[in-house]
Amino acid sequence: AVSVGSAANVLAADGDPVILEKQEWQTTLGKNVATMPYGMPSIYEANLIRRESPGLTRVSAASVAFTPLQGLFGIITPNGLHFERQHQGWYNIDPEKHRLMVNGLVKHNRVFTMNDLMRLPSVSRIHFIECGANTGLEWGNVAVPTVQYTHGMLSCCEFTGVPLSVLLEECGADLKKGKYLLAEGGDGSGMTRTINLPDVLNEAIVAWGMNGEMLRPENGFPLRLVVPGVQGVSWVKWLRRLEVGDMPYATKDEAVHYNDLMPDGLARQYTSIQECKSVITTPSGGQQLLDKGFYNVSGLAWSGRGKIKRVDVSFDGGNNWKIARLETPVLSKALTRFNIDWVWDGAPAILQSRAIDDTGYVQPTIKMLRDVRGTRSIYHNNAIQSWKVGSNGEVSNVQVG
Amino acid sequence: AVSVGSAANVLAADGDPVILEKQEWQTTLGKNVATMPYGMPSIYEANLIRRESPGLTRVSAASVAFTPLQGLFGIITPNGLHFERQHQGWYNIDPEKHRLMVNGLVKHNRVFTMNDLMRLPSVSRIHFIECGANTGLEWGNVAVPTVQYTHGMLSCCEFTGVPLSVLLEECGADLKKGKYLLAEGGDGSGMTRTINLPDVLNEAIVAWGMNGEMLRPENGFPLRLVVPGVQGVSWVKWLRRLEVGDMPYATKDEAVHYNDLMPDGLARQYTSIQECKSVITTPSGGQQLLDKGFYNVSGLAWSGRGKIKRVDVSFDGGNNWKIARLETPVLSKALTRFNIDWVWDGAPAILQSRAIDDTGYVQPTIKMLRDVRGTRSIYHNNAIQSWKVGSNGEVSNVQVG
Amino acid sequence: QNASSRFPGIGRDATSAEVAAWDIDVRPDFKGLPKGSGSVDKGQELWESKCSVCHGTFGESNEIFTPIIGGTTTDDIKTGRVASLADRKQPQRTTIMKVATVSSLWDYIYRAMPWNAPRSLSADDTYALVAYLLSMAEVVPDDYVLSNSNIAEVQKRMPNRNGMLLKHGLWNAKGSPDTHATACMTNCVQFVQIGSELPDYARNAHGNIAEQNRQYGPFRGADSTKPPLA
Amino acid sequence: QNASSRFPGIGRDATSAEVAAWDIDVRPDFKGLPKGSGSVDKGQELWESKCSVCHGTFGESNEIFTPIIGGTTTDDIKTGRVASLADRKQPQRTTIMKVATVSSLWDYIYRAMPWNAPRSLSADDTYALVAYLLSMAEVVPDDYVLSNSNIAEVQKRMPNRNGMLLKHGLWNAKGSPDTHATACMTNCVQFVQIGSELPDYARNAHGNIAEQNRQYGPFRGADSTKPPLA
Ligand code: HEC
Ligand code: HEC
Ligand SMILES: [Ca+2]
Ligand SMILES: [Ca+2]
Ligand SMILES: [Ca+2]
Ligand SMILES: [Ca+2]
Ligand SMILES: [Ca+2]
Ligand SMILES: [Ca+2]
Ligand SMILES: [Co+2]
Ligand SMILES: [Co+2]
Repeated sequence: AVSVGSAANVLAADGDPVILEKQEWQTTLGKNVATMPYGMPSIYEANLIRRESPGLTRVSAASVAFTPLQGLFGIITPNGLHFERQHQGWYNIDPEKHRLMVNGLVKHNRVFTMNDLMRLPSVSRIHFIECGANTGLEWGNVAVPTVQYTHGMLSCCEFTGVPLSVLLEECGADLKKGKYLLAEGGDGSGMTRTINLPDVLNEAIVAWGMNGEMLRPENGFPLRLVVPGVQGVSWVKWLRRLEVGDMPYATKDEAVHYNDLMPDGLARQYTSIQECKSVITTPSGGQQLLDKGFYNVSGLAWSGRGKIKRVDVSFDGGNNWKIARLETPVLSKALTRFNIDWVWDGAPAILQSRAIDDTGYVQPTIKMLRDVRGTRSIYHNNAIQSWKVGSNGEVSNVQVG
Repeated sequence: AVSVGSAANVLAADGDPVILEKQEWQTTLGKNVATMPYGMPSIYEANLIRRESPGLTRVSAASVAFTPLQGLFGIITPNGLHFERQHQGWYNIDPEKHRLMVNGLVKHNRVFTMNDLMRLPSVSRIHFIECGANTGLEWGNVAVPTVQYTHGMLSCCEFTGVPLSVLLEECGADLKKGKYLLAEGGDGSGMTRTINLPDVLNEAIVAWGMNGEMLRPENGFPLRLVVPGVQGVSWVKWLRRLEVGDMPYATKDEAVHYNDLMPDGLARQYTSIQECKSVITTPSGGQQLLDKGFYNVSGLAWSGRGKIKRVDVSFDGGNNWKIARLETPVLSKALTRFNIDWVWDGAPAILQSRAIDDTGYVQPTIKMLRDVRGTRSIYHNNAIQSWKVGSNGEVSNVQVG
Repeated sequence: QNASSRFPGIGRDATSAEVAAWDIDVRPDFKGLPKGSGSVDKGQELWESKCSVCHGTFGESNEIFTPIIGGTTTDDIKTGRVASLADRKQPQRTTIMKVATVSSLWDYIYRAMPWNAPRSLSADDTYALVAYLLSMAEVVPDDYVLSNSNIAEVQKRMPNRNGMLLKHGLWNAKGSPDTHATACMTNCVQFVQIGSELPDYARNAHGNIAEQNRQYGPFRGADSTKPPLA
Repeated sequence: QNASSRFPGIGRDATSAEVAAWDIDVRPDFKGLPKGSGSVDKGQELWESKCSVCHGTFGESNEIFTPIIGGTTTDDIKTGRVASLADRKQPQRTTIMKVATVSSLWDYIYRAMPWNAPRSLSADDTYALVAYLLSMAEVVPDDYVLSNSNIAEVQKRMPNRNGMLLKHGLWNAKGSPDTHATACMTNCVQFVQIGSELPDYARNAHGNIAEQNRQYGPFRGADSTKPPLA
């Protein structure tokens, strides 16, 4: 194993020159406050950006930019690194010209401006959003090198907006007949998705706020539907219309995509829920451990069905497991950060995490998933992820079993 | 009252042109994913930035840039808008050259690199940070127009780092004798603060992460001390040294500043705790209501002693109060977002919020505070804030009683 | 205005012109489908002028998006199940292989195509384009005129119309999962075997991983332009 | 290396040279104070070349920072309480009025001044500068030579040495608060009276508030360049 950059290794006779010699930042005057009225990360963080996976799609306006999970901490995704999935590019919609229409099985077809919506009773809640296709490249075999590309269509923010239920009640929605909600976006794709209304009515939010500020343009500014636990494509961006209906709509992105092909050639349609899943983010694929010794192994767990109850970690490819520490708060349908101690002895190891949610559901192995769903579902791969640590300290993406 | 921009007011014969006519964002192709590899807010958000208060200090490298609370949602402060307080400017410290030394009443004086620290067991927790001088200009009388300047030295983030207790234990700290901790920064001011070690040992974090990413340079990249419940100046930035000691250090910023002058000329020294406080952020000073009718009144509450138990809101200057809704999660020593319904009838009104924490402490009026502390304390003004809504819809900063 | 409103002064009723302008979705039962018609011939003309540059003359192009047409048989039209979805003989899954409902095609083309000029097609254009696409898949004959009156008939010939499974655990949060893992803690796997590793060509296919991690701290990126360290 | 370490391979013992380089803090009991000395005269020279540009020749400047010297009397030196802190006759609170501990001055000047060149002073320089500042406040005579041996004597003459109150509720999270408000819910205030309003000159003193709020949504900023709407 290489041995670089730890304090133990840079000792001159008297000590470390960066301590013994005064540094520029101790001996000169720094920059003014508000030098950046809206701040940006340190120049030393430039490597951690959203990135496309080459060859995933053919055009960058119908594509994905993945969140660099390999370098993130905690559960909140900074807005600048929130993953992006666009079907027809993104727009900076003029909020003065944005409208929300509610129609269908309602007493009153209504129109709301942003002025109107932002006066309504609002809630703020932390939820994860995961694309249904996250980890989709790995159904058949290992395909991509790092956690940014295996799991990076995943983010978690505090969303603020008016509860969907408040809005629908105000419009006199017929919730007996109206079991389906069509959500439509204001962009060129006019993204439409059928929402399971009774299932999400208590939790869905017509949201404008994201981590304290307005939604980012690439994430739907000024309005998006937040559907906790449900795959990201249903969190319709630039939300312009909600229609209450009595049957599902079979829109393009639920008739041709975002449904799960089974081995017999039938496709499960309207698959929506993101089942319980977890992944170790450090150390993870493509990283290089510099030394043997103690490490904090850290990762994320989440469930579209509720709260994370427990996360187990294995260092031997799933033979033996230990219970990880969960960071607080542990919230329903939000990311949960876990951590566990590890002393790396320099021998090869295979790291895995396995999440359990409060329904008792245990995250499956890729083999278990394949036994039921085959290898061509694209969507909803929530298998246990394995990272191999080689004796050279390099971590790589593998599948076991 | 002016009546502008609500959906009710822009109706042409057939309907609203922005609905009837197709907009550019419906009829053209949008921008590529990762157009901004690290994203920025919408161009329509440009007014919400960190700002200095003119005349507060004489030089901008020893000054404050305030968070625009008037436009924020929820409890998470986006890193780009986190308030800044600098004493000698800020630096982009090279993390490869940053060291943390632990000395004093410890068995082993130790040195840690960032490589070392980031391998240690980490925790992630959401906490508020408030400057002890927040609202300091308002001890004597109303002085500034908006909540950005009255309360904007306040932010709340998810911090990630190694627990202080883990680090001190590793160094063999003598916690019997060592009741005081000196924390020192690596910048030009070499900021030093005495920490009440037994009081914060279970909660303080030597942190590198802030809302999922590394600390921002102006907030101490790559390392800062997080001392939940304690005023911001003690959250030493660019943290380079921790010394365990047996008496307080009376550093410049605890001998000359950050202590509270009482009417008799004595100064309370080592005042640290941020007591329970709240403020309505919308509507707030300098804002202009466009119309009568329903409003969601929203604000923030926090306590350096624990959790928020309840927030009450008055619309008549404190004569009658109603209980506000608290958003979840309600966390210890974190901001709590509250919301309450209000129908503005066009008559003048005075809005106030009053927080109660889980010790039972009730946020005081400014009169109660002045009765004990006079008007010259500068620090730790946690008084109930009053916003007057005029019959013209303009909101302004007032004090009652 | 809604008399029973909890929120006086907020929002207003939509006009019928407004609802008409925005409520353009077409459901599987054809609710929402505007009247109109279009022939395969006209569809072909439109396709060649507005669509083929991206999707290929026969909807077969893989340049901008997955092929739209291909992989279905006249047998599929009878069974309503696309055999190539099960037998895996088709390398890619085309749109026509997957789509069960003709409304989905109509709705999407009308609302979102051409990709660079959405909402520029008339209803008649859309009928024509759908007719042309279906003719290439042999769902309708080459002289067909698709219209709101005959589209329900066409639905009955969609190759994958019986291809959808609605019974599964992923529509409701309370739905039943299809895996039933248990949380074994010790000696769970007799023999841990690596079934799949990152292929060599994929090591650097996403660019140099060293440049996608911090250049400080314990978790650097491996230099993927070089082979792994010895 | 720490033999009992939970974390093998992480961190290392500091060398004594390293501790010496960084452990420069000086406590009120003078622990940490390096040996050395400096005269008022030398202090004056240093002050005029390195400090007066920002703080004024007599430490009286209010340009870059609040004045350092002023507002104390020889009587204060006797009592150890600065009377002007209570009688409010002094418009501003200078550093010397507030500081109780001479160590605080020594420590801060050594670690952080001059502002634009911190850590450039020697220990002797610092003794001289502190001596000069104290001489201006009449704490030491004009021919004084301050040193590590006599600084404890000087402490006994600090004008505000008895000015600090350590007993209060804000040092411990469990400390007792000094207000005891109750949560009255109805008819709490007989007569609500506005005691203070934003002064007219302050309305636009922070720039136009309209430009510090969103220009959409219900909470616009008032145009503070104009008087309030009628
Ligand atoms: C400039 C390129 C371009 C042009 C021109 C274009 N398309 Fe497309 N088309 C696309 C892309 C890219 C997608 C995928 C969009 C997405 O990711 O949601 C697409 C998707 C589709 C789909 C859905 C396919 C599926 O499986 O999801 C259909 C049907 C379609 N186009 C038909 C048309 C028709 C009809 C026209 C002409 C009127 C047309 N396209 C013109 C690029 C184009
Ligand atoms: C370029 C401007 C500048 C120069 C030169 C300068 N200072 Fe300062 N000084 C400041 C500023 C600004 C502060 C306040 C720093 C802060 O906000 O923490 C300050 C603070 C101080 C304080 C603390 C005052 C208080 O009440 O907090 C002392 C004492 C002091 N300076 C002494 C000196 C001495 C001695 C020198 C020369 C060796 C010096 N200064 C040179 C700008 C300067
Ligand atoms: Ca109105
Ligand atoms: Ca419809
Ligand atoms: Ca044909
Ligand atoms: Ca080592
Ligand atoms: Ca010391
Ligand atoms: Ca004199
Ligand atoms: Co109506
Ligand atoms: Co030792």
